[in-house]
Amino acid sequence: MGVPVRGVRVTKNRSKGRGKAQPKSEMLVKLELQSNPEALCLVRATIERAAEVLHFRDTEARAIVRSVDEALANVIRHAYGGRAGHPIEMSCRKLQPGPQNSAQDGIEILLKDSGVPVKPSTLKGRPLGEVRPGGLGLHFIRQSMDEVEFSRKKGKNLLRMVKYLSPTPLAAASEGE
Amino acid sequence: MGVPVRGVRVTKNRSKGRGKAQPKSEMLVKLELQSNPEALCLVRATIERAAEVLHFRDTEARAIVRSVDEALANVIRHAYGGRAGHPIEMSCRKLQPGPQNSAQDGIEILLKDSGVPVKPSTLKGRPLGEVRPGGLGLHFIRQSMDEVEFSRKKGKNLLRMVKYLSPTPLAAASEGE
Amino acid sequence: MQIVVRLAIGGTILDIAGDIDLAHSPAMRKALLLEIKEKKTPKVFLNLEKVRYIDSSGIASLVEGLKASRDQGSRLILYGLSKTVREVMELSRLQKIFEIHDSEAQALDS
Amino acid sequence: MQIVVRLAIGGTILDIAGDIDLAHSPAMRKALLLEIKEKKTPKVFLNLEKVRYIDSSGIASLVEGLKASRDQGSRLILYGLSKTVREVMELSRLQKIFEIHDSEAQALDS
Ligand SMILES: Nc1ncnc2c1ncn2[C@@H]1O[C@H](COP(=O)(O)OP(=O)(O)O)[C@@H](O)[C@H]1O
Ligand SMILES: Nc1ncnc2c1ncn2[C@@H]1O[C@H](COP(=O)(O)OP(=O)(O)O)[C@@H](O)[C@H]1O
Repeated sequence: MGVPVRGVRVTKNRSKGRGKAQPKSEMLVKLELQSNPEALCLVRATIERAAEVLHFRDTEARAIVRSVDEALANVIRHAYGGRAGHPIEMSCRKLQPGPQNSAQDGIEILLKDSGVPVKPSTLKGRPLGEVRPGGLGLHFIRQSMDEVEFSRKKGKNLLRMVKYLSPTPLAAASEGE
Repeated sequence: MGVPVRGVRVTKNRSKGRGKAQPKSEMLVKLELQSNPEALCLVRATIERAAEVLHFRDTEARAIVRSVDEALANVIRHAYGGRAGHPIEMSCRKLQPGPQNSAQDGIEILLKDSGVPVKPSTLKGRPLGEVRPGGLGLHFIRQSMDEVEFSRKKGKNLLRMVKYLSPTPLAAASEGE
Repeated sequence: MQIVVRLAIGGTILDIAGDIDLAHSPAMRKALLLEIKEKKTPKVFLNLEKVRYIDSSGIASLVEGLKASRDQGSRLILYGLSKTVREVMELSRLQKIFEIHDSEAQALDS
Repeated sequence: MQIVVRLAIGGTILDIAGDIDLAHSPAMRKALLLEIKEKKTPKVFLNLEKVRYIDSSGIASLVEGLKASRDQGSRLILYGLSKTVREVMELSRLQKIFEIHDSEAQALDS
């Protein structure tokens, strides 16, 4: 299954010269849950182990878990207006460098919901450092993941997030870790 | 979705007088994975949290995790002959006492695979305490879960496992905890 | 998530354990605002040692607590922040805004 | 799962960390049989302190190790069993068959 993500594109800009080549990918796990806040802790545990299996370091694993959790919280709160019992799908794939591109190994997480369409203009947090509750989730996600793309397909909202493993020294430097 | 399980029935016999009435149930999570041993640790983490959310005590939670893990290992080894890349589905439901029966709260786990049909006659372990490798998985499952039923439906193997929460004093005594 | 309320010299300690996430941050927010706004406790200590996870809604609740305590002229003091809690504070650029100590002893001494 | 091999007086310690499950018990089995059958180590100590999970395939590997060490006239000594490891031993009715100690010090002294 390819992951054709188009439309609203909020990709975090990191010029690594990967171009258009798509890395190979392998399904790790697919999870169906409902828009119930109690379910978030199950998903966090699943993703934490997926990151472990893919050899992400602890800090990176926590960043991936955080991003998935915040993204799901946004689906529950915004796409479904806080209503429980609505379907959410998460699939998690292992990315592997293909023969024609220079992508590293990585993890790709795809979230799908049937809630109200995301309004691109609302997809922004508030200035950081302000002593004011709310508006932090998207910041966390964008600071943690290498690629973040919102799109809409067949009446569903899609959110695709990618994080690459062990960046090259150059990329590591630009990441400031 | 009801869970019509018939056919081979290996229900652990615990007479609690629940009779035929079906408890209400609510979908917690559904997971699709492949017959890859590396995936087991993801499922264990998911189930551990599901048990936590449903307020199982730690010992019980570990017993549930163990049963699911052993059952999935058997699917990979026996139903799929150790071959990776084949689909396995796990769904996990919260059981709640209905108005017409005396069932406690509990967890129901349903595993589905498309491997070779289970032969009922082979579904037995070896005598416990013997110093001989193998033949322990089913023992673990039967000792840990309250209900264990194998069946076949629409060309798929189904395994349904149930564990009830906080048993009544009478049941607790017969459980020897 | 579980909250245990303990009395301390000059204030109250809230021991938080588990996940402060979308499911549970409302309960923490309530407990926090009760101490600060209703009980008008001069010092509220938040023991986060046993917090396994905190999300942006948890941080939002802490910010609300901080604002309420500023309004009251009282203090909100955090301690026992695990790696994951520290990371989220830093991502929010809020680590400088909260009064944070390493241990209970240091927090109580402050 | 990770295995670290350390030398001890009279034998070798294998520190096992992580999950001894269907994915990883073959690696533990191999390391164990290498020590017992190839290297003919008189005492093999298995440090299970950092084992997060063990399944029936892990127990099967331990049983194989035990049989091999009996054949060799050597000893297989386990220590640092967590709750979950103990539970699985008990479910298998094998806790009496293995030589089990609480700590490394006690195991080395035995
Ligand atoms: N899944 C989503 N569906 C619809 N709108 C969203 C979604 N995720 C984020 N948004 C919009 O982006 C805004 C910023 O999100 P976020 O940074 O997580 O902070 P908060 O959710 O606290 O407002 C939200 O207020 C909302 O308008
Ligand atoms: N999912 C399954 N599909 C087919 N056969 C199974 C399955 N689970 C168990 N069995 C049969 O039951 C036997 C006992 O299983 P178990 O107690 O787990 O021990 P082991 O798998 O080590 O033999 C297996 O050897 C196998 O023949």
